[in-house]
Amino acid sequence: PLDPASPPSLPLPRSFVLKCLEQARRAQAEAVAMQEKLCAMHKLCHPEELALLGHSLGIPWAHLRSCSSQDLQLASCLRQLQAGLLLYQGLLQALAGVSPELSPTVDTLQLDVADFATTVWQQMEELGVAPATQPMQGIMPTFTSAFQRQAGGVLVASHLQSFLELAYRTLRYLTGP
Amino acid sequence: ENCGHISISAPIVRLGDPVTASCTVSQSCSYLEPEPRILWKLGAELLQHKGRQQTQPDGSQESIITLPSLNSTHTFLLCYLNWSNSLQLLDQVELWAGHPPAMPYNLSCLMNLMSNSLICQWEPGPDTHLPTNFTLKSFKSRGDCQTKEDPIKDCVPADGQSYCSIPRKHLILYQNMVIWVQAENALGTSQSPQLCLDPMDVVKLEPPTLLAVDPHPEVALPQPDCLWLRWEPWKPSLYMDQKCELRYRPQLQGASWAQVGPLPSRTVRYELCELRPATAYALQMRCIRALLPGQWSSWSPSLELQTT
Amino acid sequence: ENCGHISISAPIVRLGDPVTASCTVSQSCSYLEPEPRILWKLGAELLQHKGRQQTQPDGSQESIITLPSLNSTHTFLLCYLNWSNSLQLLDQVELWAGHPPAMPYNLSCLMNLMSNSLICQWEPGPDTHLPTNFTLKSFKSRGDCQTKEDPIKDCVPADGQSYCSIPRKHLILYQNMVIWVQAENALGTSQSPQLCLDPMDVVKLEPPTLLAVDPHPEVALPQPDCLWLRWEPWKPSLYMDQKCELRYRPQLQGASWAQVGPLPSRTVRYELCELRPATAYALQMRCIRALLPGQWSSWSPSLELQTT
Repeated sequence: PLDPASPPSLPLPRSFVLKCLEQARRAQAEAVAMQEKLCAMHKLCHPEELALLGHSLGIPWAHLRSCSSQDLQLASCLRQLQAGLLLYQGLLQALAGVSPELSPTVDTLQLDVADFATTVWQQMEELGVAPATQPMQGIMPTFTSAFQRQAGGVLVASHLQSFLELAYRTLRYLTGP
Repeated sequence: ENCGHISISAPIVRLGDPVTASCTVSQSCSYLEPEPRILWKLGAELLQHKGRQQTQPDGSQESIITLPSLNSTHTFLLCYLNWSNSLQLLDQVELWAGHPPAMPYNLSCLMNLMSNSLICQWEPGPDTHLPTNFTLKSFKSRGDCQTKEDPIKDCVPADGQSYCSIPRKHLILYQNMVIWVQAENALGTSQSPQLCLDPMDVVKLEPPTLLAVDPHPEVALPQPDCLWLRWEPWKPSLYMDQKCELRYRPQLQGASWAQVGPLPSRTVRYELCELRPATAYALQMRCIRALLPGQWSSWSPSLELQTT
Repeated sequence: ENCGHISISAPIVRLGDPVTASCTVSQSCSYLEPEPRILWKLGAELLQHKGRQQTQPDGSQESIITLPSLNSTHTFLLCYLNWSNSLQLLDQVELWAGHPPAMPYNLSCLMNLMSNSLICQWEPGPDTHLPTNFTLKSFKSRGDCQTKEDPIKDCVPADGQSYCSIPRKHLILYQNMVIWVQAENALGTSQSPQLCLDPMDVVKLEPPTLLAVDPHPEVALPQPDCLWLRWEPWKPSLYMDQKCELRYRPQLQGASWAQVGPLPSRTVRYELCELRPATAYALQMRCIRALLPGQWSSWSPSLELQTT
């Protein structure tokens, strides 16, 4: 568990953290909705059954190692958060056309993840911890069948939820007591 | 790198027909033990010992499965592998089972003078359990429809609807045309019997409007057993010669309709006599195209008049 | 062979401004006597002795007319000739008169969480009597809107409407954007004052749902002066931290509201005491975004409960 007693040194505006908390909850709710729809429509309800497929498709994970409670390095934590959000925006983009019924949910989630990344990036710029250029999204997996796109959707939604959960806990810690 | 792939005889079959499928696991799926065991599920049900698994010349593993009779109209066939102690899903295909479309029937058409379009409706026949497209097809013709002239643009109904509206610009009025419905799904096609009709012979005529008129102004005491009324044809059908029928009955329990006709489609004054004095009457009128084929309009709403 | 032609200073002028027009009758208009007399009409009114007519070097006849002050917002100017004793119309132009658009005002926006779009509305200002186009313009910004970043696609309202909806894909949520309305017609352009807002700070929040709950099952006799209820936030706003207010009043003539707050946006059980026993109460709740800018939802519909 995070030690709330001592939030880090960087002066993070309270409104920034509050907005990020709301954006994290908003994106998480949409990721859950995306998973529920994939389960209802394509009977793909168990992300744990798709680990091997994820490996073979080369679906990348994003990490937040610098956001761990023991050793929170805020600047690199923000960078990892922003880079992770950009990665998931790219993955959601790669899932475009997964199915007409799902597109509105995926499109909205992609926009919300992109906006969350913008919020973090601008704050990094204002704190002077932003790298000179935005990080590249990296190579995105190519899905060669409808099933792969659907299964990829389940994996991305599931990974994104865990990522957002971790981000949320970090942000919660940053709001301090 | 694609670990597993299902190929299937046909994703859509007739209800009860067999389905054969194979799941091939490539050797390059490097995370695996040498001869990974391939497992199948139909929906949520694990198909125990149903797949015949063999190693292919290229080192890949292939399991072939035959479902003798597919009885659910929509399900999933899944190919799994055991991987570090968990069932891993490699591929999944959707399966549909249903019927080829039956012949659509009861095709009928009406020409709507308000929208100036020919609206045809039909009975689609029993559910095929499969996405089935209905198309209203037609071509222009002559005489008794033995000859086929220019084709008319297909009329595609909105999803799930069993009617379609052919716009005016695709019609030649006062000429016969041939119309039928085609139904099509993955298992086949069928066509309804053909209709041969002139749109103007199937005009949907609306009834005229009945209006009360005052008894003769000069006559001090109007005859007690008469009623006076007038009527005007439905405006959009003014140009059509029509003949009409008037029916009337006293507003009494069990009274039956009496009928007068044929009557012209417009009068400024009509006298109806030999009625019961001091009685409320309901009057209705309907019309039909005169001298040329047509269909009766429905009866007009009642005009209620009282004899003195 | 073009007998007559009107040319005009401007077909659209300010109401009350002058208009000058000329009508030229070519000599080749051979049906005419040598010096045909040119006449003018404004709408239906013949303009007696208003045109100064002269022969041009090329032999054509030209009549020039000046209307000192055009006072009808839409009319026609017609050029006639007398020809074998009848007035012959040669040419006609439409004239409009009106005002340049006033500054649109009262621009306000609400973020609709159902359609995920930002809906802005404004007051168009007085009628200009001319076709006037309103466009909702905006660009992305940062901080307190001092910098201008990417422009956002113009939002063009449906005809005659004074609101427009910017779709989600054109918005960046949690960032400020600059919005204003531009009005334009033939006589000029005007712009409303600019708004600087983050769409998420103007969310249109719907009230929570109030629900009755049974008094404590274990308690045989529930306290007569208490009521028990629970509430749930409006589903699309679940992710927003909200604080709420509860108001209640007895269903008695002239009773006024009492209010409790701030309350959390969700409870499974809330006890409201110190009420009148054996009295029917109306309860309502509203919520607002907590800790970040927001607007109060409207009050929820009343929940009616009765103390024992």
